[in-house]
Amino acid sequence: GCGAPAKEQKEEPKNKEEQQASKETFRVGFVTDTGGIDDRSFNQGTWEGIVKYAKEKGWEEGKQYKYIQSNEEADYIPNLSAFGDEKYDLVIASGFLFKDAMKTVAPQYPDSKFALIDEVVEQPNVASIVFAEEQGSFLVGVAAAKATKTKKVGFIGGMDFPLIRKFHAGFVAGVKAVDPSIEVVAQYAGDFGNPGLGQQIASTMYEQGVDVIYHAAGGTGNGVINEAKNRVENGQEVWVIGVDKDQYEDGKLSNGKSVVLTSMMKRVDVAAYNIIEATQKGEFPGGKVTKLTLAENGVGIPEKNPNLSDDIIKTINEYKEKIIKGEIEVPTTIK
Amino acid sequence: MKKFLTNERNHKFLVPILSVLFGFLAGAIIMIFTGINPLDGYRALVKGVLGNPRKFGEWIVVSTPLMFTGLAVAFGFRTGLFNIGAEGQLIMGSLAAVAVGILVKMPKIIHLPLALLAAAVVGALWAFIPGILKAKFKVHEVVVTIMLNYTALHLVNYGIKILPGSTNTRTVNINSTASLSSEFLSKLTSHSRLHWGFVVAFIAALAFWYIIEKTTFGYELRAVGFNPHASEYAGMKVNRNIVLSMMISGAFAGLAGAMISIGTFDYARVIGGFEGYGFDGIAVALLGNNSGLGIVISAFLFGALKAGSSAMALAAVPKEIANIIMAFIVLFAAMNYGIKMFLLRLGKEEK
Amino acid sequence: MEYIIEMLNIRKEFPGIVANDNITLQVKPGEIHALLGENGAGKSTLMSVLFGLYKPDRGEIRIRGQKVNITNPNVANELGIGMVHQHFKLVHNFTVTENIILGQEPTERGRINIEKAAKKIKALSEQYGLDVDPYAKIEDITVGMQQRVEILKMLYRDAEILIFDEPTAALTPQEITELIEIMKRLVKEGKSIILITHKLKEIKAVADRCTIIRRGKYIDTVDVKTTSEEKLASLMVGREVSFKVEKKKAQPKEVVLKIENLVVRDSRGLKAVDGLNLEIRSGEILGIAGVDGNGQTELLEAIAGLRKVESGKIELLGKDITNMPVRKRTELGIGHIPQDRHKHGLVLDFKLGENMVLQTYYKRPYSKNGILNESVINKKAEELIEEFDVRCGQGTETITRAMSGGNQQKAIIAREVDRSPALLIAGQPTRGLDVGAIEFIHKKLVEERDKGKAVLLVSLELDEVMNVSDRIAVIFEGKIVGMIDADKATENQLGLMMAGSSEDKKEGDR
Amino acid sequence: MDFNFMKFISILIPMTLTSAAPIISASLGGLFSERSGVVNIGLEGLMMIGAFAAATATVLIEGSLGAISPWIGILIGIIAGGLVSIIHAYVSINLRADQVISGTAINLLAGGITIYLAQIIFHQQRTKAFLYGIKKQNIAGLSNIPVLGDMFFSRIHITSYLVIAIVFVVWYVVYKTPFGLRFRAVGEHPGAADSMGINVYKMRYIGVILSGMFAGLGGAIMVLTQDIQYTYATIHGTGFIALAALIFGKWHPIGVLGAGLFFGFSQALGIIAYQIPFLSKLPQEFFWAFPYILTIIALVLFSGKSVAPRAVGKPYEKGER
Ligand SMILES: Nc1ncnc2c1ncn2[C@@H]1O[C@H](COP(=O)(O)OP(=O)(O)OP(=O)(O)O)[C@@H](O)[C@H]1O
Ligand SMILES: Nc1ncnc2c1ncn2[C@@H]1O[C@H](COP(=O)(O)OP(=O)(O)OP(=O)(O)O)[C@@H](O)[C@H]1O
Ligand SMILES: [Mg+2]
Ligand SMILES: [Mg+2]
Repeated sequence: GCGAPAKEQKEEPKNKEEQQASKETFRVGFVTDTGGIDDRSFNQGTWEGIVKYAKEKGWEEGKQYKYIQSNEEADYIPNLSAFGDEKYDLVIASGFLFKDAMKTVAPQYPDSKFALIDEVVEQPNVASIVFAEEQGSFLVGVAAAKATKTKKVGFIGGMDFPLIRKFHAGFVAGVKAVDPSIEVVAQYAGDFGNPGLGQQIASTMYEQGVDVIYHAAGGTGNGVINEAKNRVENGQEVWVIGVDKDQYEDGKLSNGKSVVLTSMMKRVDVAAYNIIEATQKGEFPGGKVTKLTLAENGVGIPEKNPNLSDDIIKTINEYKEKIIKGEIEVPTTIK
Repeated sequence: MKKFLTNERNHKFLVPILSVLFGFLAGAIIMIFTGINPLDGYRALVKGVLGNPRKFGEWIVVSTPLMFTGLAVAFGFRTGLFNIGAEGQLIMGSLAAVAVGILVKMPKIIHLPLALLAAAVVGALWAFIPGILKAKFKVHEVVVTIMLNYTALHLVNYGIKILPGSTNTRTVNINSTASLSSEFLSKLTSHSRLHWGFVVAFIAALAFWYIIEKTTFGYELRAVGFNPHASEYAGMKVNRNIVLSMMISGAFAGLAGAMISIGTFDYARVIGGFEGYGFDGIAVALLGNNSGLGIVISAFLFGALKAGSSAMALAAVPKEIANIIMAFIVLFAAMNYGIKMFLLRLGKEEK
Repeated sequence: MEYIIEMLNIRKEFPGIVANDNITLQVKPGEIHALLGENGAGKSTLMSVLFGLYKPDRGEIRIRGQKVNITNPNVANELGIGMVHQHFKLVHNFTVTENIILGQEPTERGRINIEKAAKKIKALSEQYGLDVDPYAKIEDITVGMQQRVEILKMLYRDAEILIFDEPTAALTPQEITELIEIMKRLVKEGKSIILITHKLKEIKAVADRCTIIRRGKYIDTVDVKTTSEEKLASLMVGREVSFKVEKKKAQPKEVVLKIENLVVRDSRGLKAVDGLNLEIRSGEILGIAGVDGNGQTELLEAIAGLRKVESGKIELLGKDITNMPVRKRTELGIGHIPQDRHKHGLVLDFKLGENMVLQTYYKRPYSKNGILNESVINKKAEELIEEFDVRCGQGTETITRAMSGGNQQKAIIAREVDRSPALLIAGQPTRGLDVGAIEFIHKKLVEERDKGKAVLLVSLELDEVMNVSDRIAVIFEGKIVGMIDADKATENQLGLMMAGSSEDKKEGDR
Repeated sequence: MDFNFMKFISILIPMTLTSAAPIISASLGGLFSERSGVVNIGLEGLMMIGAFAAATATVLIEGSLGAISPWIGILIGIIAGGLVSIIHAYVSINLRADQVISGTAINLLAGGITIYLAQIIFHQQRTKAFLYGIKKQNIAGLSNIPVLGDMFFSRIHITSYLVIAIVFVVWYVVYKTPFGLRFRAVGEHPGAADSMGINVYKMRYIGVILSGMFAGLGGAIMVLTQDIQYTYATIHGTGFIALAALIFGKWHPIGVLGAGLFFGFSQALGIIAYQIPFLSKLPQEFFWAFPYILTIIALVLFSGKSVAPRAVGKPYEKGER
């Protein structure tokens, strides 16, 4: 290294194990899927969580925390193994597609600890972290129902995967909870990376009178946002609801406003941060499933929602309470 | 030395070797320009494929399907056809192998060959479509194969879902009797996914060379590729040869799919877009000069760049550099005439 | 100004071969100057140098006494030099007008003014008696017409020096006569012409003087009037050449090929062969005389199996082969020297050895169980190369494309003759070849006849048909309109029949 | 969804135009290259370059230039496509390379270099999102025409009509001007052109560079009308579709227009058809594959003799060495 040496933020070790772990030798590896660490979705979120933790500890990138991007699914196993070979203390992977790779690799490196976000793998050295996407989606469904003037809202999914169906199901439930007469149209693009297709599907929905669309479609969703921007610039009143991260900025218009009504945030950053912290503390939840729900703020809407009226926010918060209390059971599948 | 450089007979291997060297040189220049020490990058690359037995095993795993798609594209080229559709044939073949692996129960000695056969046959059938359309309706194979790639993608994603036990994202694992994977090989390379596919690939490359160069069938295919009119004059069935050639090309691509589905994974996955094996096959075939041996070598080279790119990324070299180096190697390979002239001039100046 | 063109001590080298070695050519204004030499002697190369396509390695060019440096065809054009190339340089899907104006298009506000150009072309073509339709597409017009387009290209550019590289190789006798008239008219209008041809008769008919080159070297320049054809030939080849085909009287035996009421359509769907009847016997050479485009090509293709028969019947040795695939016919004993040797005759990217077994590769001993036996193939090829004197750089390993046209043709003939067929079809077997090569090929055809084979010869050159054949059938509009014994035929009589003015000859009678 | 035919059409047409525009533009690029005798399977890569350059430029200048930025972005995309295509031109014209290899290299290179540069400029594997894309708009005057105005001139991307206008300009240039005549001659019979004093190399350079510029335009339009930023997936195979459209359109500008529109149309039809109740019972995958299958069927129905430029793919060797 040619830069200034990393500052060691030595904290008082609380117990022996932590002393062990907080030594300079603790290393975290992250394997992304094909989206890469700036996919504005779970890869980016995870990485942000890791970086946040590392910054707090004054870790140096490349030495104590690193990521490898996968070019395709066939890379998952070698990439996870690469960290295993180097005896990383904690290897994080995010995305449900990693399930099989994790199942294969984890037993081969019993001395390393692994964390999988979005899926469950039952291995003693794997911590599984999942989210209640349906709960967050329920809340944005409420927002959509409140915002729609045409009584017609839309959902656009990337590919037809069970995970995406959770978004879909929660959203429909949220809409119907507010007003059962609101119609929800839904379409899957069959692709997470085709903005043109997203734009076209959004266009047909808006033409049918839909005025709020919730997308869970990655890059394809870019086209959805684009279509909404176009319509608003042309004087139509339509909205998009973002996914995974706060997409407010992506929907920015030339007048400074945004077409993004709100976003269903999945706090993968929190998940990543927490798991590193727990591991360093010696509380690695190996073999356990951690579910992040509304209660833990694992899912939810952004703190700031310039496009939501106080009234809507109030309603959303009411539903949030009910869900946390268990008064409302949000479905995870849709027929 | 000068004689060695200017002797045209040596150009056959000198030119590809130089293309590769120049490609790495160009990559190094780009790295230097962006503030990266190329030595670090290349050291990481070498470590990435040879660093330990597992990495070596993974290198072979990555290279195996490339050998097959390279052979597929090259087989087309040798007979005057441009098969851009290896990608689609590969996808079809991967599902076929898995379907046999899941639906059938029999001893390994029959089951595995049957799964491979299924992949080859289905790949061939998928390639039959552009073949027959070209022969019967004179429709350009390039357009049809491009369209069929997308068709295959969606068709296979659908097919995966209707197999028994499948989720929306993948099938169940195949019966182990149909799998190429091997405890032995995996142990040998400390838990890599190395499977028997590479042996099949070597056999295929050998078969490729033998069919094209040594058989009457290959003779016909080459004749039709070079001059369909003369072939017709000589009594060969031109249309039948076009269709057959396309099908064999498709069979190679289908086998590439099997390498992935019953070798690397042991199940079939719904995929959102092309993974690029078919397109990489074009580069592999061209760099390998459409010859069996050349393809094996260039598949391993490209495989190294693919397998080693994450290792480079770990050494803080953006992994795109691997793609850029590949592009330059292919570009320099395309410049073979220029390189020949360069060699000749080198020799002359010294005289 | 004594000479309009002077090419002095020109040298042009290609890798491995000196195509022009110290050649001098001097052309007087207003003359037709012939350039004579064997295939590969370097004629085309010399003219390409003059036209600015090649840069000479050494030597000097003077035009109208001025030393010039012709770096590209534009410079040649400006100097008033025009060239009709051996292989026409016409864009097949352009119209006549578009081909002529290419590079010098008259425009009107940026748009090509086709009408204006067409008018000028029409006028030019009338002035020189060329008769072309300015709006016809090249692919739709005859070879003769295409050549007139090439000539118009030069005239359109006001060329004064015209180079013709083998202009008659692909023309019918009528077209040749017309071309000769055209050339005479051009000279009368003040143009100077350089004419390359292998046909001594043509040189005698139009040229004033003749320069002879051999293997890239200058031999002599002679006055044509005072030099005999024999003398010209021996200067060119370096030995005596016999023009008369030596042969005994034919001994025809059983019927080999029998054609009844044959109807075949051409690529445009028109009836090219229209109720044709013909019989050929073993031990005879039957020549088909006719103006190009009267169904010869379609007839040959129908017999060889390359074109579908609409109706009628073809019998080979008593077997009906009308709808038989090519391979079966080949096996039954048809050998075929195709008219277009590059399109049909050879796979140019194959090695010579591979081309020698184009029809037999799948049979023993060339292959066994689908596996080629290279050593046997090469041995066979070497024999043929030896026997037919095929000249090629690297023997059986030579890529066929790199061979000269004459040698490519010899290779085809070697292969077809060697397969020992009962029937040998020869479509224009000597087109574009020099007299030495022609002599050789004619000898081979007669030899085959004497071995008891039936030979069907189609040629657009009346001389060849009359010299080589035993009987001559005249084809006109897809029918045989006359049948004459070769020794009784006169050029005049054949010419009339070819033009369709058939006297009361019964078709196909014998 | 209650289906009213007029409404159906007025949804379908703007969708068709939007997705067809990049295809047509890149395909015209292919036309220029191949008509001059150089195969260009690098269209995909050149589109990526154009899209990346356009998106980057737009992001970088929109802060100061505002709404005009995407148009400057398009210009930059065109220039970038043209510049990169010089590599293809040099390698395949001067060095007589196999043009398929060279095009393949361009595709590989573009995929790598755009993301590599994005990382250097934006520190992420994509460009930043731009505020000002090319917006859909009503065309002043025309959008008020009854019925037709609604179908053709309302809420459409002006770039689509720009591209269609370019098609006719290209047709005029290629078929009516001296440049076009020479240009076509070079692709059919370079020897003939050469003997008439036309500089074959120069014409081919122009053809290939124009192809880069048109592909760049296509990429720029694509990113600015359909996306909000450039990512590795922005072009996703459209260059190959453009190649197919070129062949389907028989290397003719109007044919290319038809093929591009046909493809855009069948994609839009697939999306809309899925929304028709009784059709939505079919597997979704069918609708996703629909445009491709339809194209194959159309190819078979309209099949005929190939009219590829005769000299395409063959390096031209002038006599001089
Ligand atoms: N471009 C070239 N490269 C290499 N060799 C060439 C080239 N062009 C011609 N040659 C060689 O130069 C010699 C002279 O060729 P040229 O075409 O001038 O002969 P020619 O007298 O016109 O023959 P023909 O009667 O067959 O037309 C031949 O041996 C030929 O093979
Ligand atoms: N690049 C080349 N390398 C080697 N030989 C060449 C090359 N170009 C041309 N030739 C040879 O030069 C010879 C002369 O060519 P040309 O075009 O004059 O007529 P030709 O092909 O011999 O046809 P024909 O026999 O009908 O006159 C050809 O036989 C050809 O094989
Ligand atoms: Mg010549
Ligand atoms: Mg010749």
